[in-house]
Amino acid sequence: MADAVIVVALLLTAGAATAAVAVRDPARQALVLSLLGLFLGVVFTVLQAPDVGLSQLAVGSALTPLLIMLSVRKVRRRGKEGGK
Amino acid sequence: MNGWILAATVLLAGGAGTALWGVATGPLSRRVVAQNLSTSVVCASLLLLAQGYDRTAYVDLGLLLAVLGPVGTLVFARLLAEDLTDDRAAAWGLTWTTVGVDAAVVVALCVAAGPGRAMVKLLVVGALLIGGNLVASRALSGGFQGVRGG
Amino acid sequence: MHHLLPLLAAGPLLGATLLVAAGRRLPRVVAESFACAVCAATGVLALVLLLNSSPPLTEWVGGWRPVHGESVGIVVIGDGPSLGMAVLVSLLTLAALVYSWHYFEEPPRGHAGSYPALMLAFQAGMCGFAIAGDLFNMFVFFELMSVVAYALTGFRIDEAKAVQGALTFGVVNSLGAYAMLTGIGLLYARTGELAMSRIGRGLDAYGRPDALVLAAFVLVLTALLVKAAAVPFHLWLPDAHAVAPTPVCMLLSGVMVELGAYGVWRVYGTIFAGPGGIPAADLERALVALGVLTAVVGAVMCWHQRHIKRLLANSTIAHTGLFLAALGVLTPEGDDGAALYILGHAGVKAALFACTGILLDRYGNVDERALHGRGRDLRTVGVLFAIGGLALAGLPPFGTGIGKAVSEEAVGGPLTVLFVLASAVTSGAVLRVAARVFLGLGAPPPKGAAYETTGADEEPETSGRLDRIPGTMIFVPAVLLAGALAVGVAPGFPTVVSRAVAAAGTGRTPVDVHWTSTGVLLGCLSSLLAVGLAAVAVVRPGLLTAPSWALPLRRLQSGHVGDYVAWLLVGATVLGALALPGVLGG
Amino acid sequence: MSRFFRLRVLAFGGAGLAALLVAACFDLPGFGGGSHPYGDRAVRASLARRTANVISSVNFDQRAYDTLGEMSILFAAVLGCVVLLRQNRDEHRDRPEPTEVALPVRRYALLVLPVALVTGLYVIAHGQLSPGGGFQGGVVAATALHLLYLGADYGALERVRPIGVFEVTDSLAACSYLVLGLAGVLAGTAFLANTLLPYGTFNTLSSGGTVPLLNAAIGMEVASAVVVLLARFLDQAVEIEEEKGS
Amino acid sequence: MHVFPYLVAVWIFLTGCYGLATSRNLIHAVGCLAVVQSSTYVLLLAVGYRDGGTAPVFSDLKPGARPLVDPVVQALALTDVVVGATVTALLLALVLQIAKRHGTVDPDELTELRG
Repeated sequence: MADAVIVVALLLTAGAATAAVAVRDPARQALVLSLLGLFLGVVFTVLQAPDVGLSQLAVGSALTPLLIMLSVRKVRRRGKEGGK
Repeated sequence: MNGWILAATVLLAGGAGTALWGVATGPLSRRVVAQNLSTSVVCASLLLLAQGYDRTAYVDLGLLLAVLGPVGTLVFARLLAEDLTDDRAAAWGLTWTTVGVDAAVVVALCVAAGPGRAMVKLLVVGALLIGGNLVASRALSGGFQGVRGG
Repeated sequence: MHHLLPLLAAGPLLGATLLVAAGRRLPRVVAESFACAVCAATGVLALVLLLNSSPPLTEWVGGWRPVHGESVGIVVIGDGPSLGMAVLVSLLTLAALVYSWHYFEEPPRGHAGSYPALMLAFQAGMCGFAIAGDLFNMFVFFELMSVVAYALTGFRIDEAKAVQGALTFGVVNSLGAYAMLTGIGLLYARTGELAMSRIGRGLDAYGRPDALVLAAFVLVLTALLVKAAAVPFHLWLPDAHAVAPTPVCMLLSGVMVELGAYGVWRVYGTIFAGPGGIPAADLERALVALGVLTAVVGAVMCWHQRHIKRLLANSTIAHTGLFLAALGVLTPEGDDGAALYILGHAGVKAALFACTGILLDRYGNVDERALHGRGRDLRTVGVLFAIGGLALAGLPPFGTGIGKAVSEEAVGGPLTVLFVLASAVTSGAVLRVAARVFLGLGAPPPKGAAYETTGADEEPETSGRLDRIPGTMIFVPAVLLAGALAVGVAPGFPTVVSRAVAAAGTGRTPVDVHWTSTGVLLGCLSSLLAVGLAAVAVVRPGLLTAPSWALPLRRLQSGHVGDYVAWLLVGATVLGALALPGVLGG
Repeated sequence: MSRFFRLRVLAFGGAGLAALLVAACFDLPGFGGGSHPYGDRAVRASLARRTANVISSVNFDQRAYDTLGEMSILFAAVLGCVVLLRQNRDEHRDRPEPTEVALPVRRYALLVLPVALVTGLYVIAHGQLSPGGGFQGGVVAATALHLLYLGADYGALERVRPIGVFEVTDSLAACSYLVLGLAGVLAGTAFLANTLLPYGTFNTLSSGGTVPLLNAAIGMEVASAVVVLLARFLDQAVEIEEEKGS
Repeated sequence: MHVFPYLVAVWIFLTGCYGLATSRNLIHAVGCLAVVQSSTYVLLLAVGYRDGGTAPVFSDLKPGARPLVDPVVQALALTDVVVGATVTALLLALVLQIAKRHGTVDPDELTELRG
């Protein structure tokens, strides 16, 4: 029974990973990836690894989404200019 | 397994599961709202887990998420502002519900912690989380006007 | 002495950080001289350590020496092969730095130090990988050298092909690295250790190998074989090596790929060689099968290229196949042969790339057909290129020749034919290029073929096209070829190599390695065959033009990252299937 | 290769690998098992050196050489990004127009910025005691700075962020980690040996010998590296434009 | 429960590989690579978990009071997280340059290197 929270966290992570692959638009994928980062943070907490959880939250909640979204923005802006 | 962990499990299964569903499907406006919601839910569960494992050191995770989670939502609000102008992402009912849940969790934890440094930390986390959540919701519903170039 | 071992990685890194810190204000000359000095100093350190490496050095970083046989630290190994690779890495890095001395295109404004700093970091990554004795540490330095290599491959950002090749390289190699990490996780779960020798002992203590050992073996080897570009993990290599800046190509083809083969040797020997690991017969089957396949595919692909750098890249694949086959027979002679072959090949291949770089910078073109006859005035380069081509076939007394001869003796039988043919075909392709480009022989070939990469319209790497070839650019390939020659002719050198390899292994007795008459004959045979092939290709191009059966093979090289990932998974499956019988058969 | 053929190849490879990995999973020791020889040794070694956070002890003392590699990867990757995202010959810079940001968002950003910076520093400083350390704190501090971009506008961020200084800090911090390691060699022990400083009192900020110093070096390195990295991406996304018609 | 976490790691690994191979957008592909990597974190930490254990962090815990999970895998996973973030950044930088030079980020449309 003590493992229920671990199972839930792992299922959420697996679900988020699957969704991150299935969602094909990069901006939307970035949203799913930020969730994946959060859920990984939870998995690390329930597996008693707060240090790893902290770094995952630090990277996954803001840094990676920012990098991906900036790339998406650049690519899109190019696309628009090319289309004109 | 104690009550705190059980509460965290329920919160994760219900709240985070819903958030995952919301982020993975539907229109963009719904997805960003779900992303914002997930921060609150996960942060509250992290705080509950810290109490459940009886490790005050784990509260740092909640603190960090309360600081950075809304920042992440602001990233999306800002860089997707053009896509969000057409259908604004406003779900104030949902936002206030999660704020209520967060407040309840923080109050319960404060009661359990009793007065002291731990309680101050919890209150700071709670304030950051609730404030961040509200501001991020505001940002999603048209917080960035005329984002062009910048 | 052994305390100095970690400095092989730390020294270049220190140089790199200082270069970046001061790079904004440093004039280019100072930055490049400093990088050369640091690189050379590391090389000297590696050489000194190598001369003191019998018995092999071991160092526990941080002073965590084992207590009752157990340590919490990281072990670093300084034996013959590891330090030999470190010396080779340092020498080639130095050659690449000297080659790019002042010629390489303007560095980004305010970042004069960034290119030499990246080269130093590359050197640090490769040296750290070579001396790693701890599996996770090996992964870390594997990643370091990979990350630097991606950045260096894409260095010329205004080249469409360069950035594409760098990304494919990055994705496939990172995926391989994550497979390796998964394998490390499995091994740690079983044995609870990270030092390679202790993992090996842990597996032996557990007993018979099972699915977990097999999976860990497959995953770790996947990463190393991706690096070594064994078929079908090889697809990234031509794309990356053809587009990287020339000095970087010299390092990638000359030593980084070979480090993958070295890693296979190291990991198998220390982790999986015991009774709890993968039985020798299975490893032999897997490595020889993949090696043969790699050699054949590499040679065929090499013959069909017109982009000269791509041609050389494919010849690297063919030769890695030969190295893997030589290592795969698991005999002392095979190890010696592979070691010598790698040394000789490094010099020859780097020299060939250096010569191609001169063509690129002078004509803005590395296409065999477009350059037809245009290299007539570059006599010295042409001579060097042709010598390199012959050396690639294993012409005695080059180092490649003795390496090939010793390997042939070790593998014996039908595999000898493979060695002769693969080296002859790759060498023939290089000689064909030499004849067409530098001598203008044969009719200018017709235009237009559907499925290939041309080498026309490339940007030179210098700030403009070169009118005069700088002395350093000729000097470097000449020295590299001389080095490859020295490996073969220096009296007693092969025996020294054999001794160093033996001391690192399981304590077998070193064998005397020297030229044999069979080896010399086979080397001459390959060279003659290569000259013949080149002559036929030039005089009667119709006879040897792409037969239709080679087209499917070329279609696999699609430049599509998704294809490469799919083939990587297939490769892992095949590797697992090849090693399966020993695990099943209890 | 056609899409269909690729899927077939992928299915074959994926199925084989899946079978292998699943079989391996069933041979793994059961989840939650008790045998962790290296882990138990690491805990003892950490306590002997009075480092309260064992993970920090592993990272900055027992396996500090790995962390050196990790730091170099970060350093090299950032250097690579600087090189790859440089302004090319056919590109020019455009000043972005300032953005209108809703007042609550702007206030929030300016209010949380110092809080986040302090959080980052707190996480770095307590690295050898409680969960956290140079890497985590460094990322938080660097991300905090970008609240200026998110909450105010790009110009505000540019004013407080002299990229050159951060680049130099990045490399000097990496350099100091190496120098701390070399000090061990010079003192005659070993590279990255934690034997030079007293280990202090358990569970205080100055405990653990060189662990806090290495931790601080990593914190500086990561914070400045992330700032430089994001600056390059922001540059590309916001400022750098290609010449029209090129 | 004995193998469930490991199977989750395998699932994530293979899903990520599938996404990588079938991706039609290079930014998406880099995201899938991050997914593949997250499987290694899960595997490593699951290997180091001990029933009823807690984190070996003694700021609020007396040494010896409770069973501890394995700190070594946590240090490895920490290194891994850093490596993952930096590799993602570097690959994204390359994708940006591809977008500029090729005018597309669809791998199906990149046809310059072949044969």
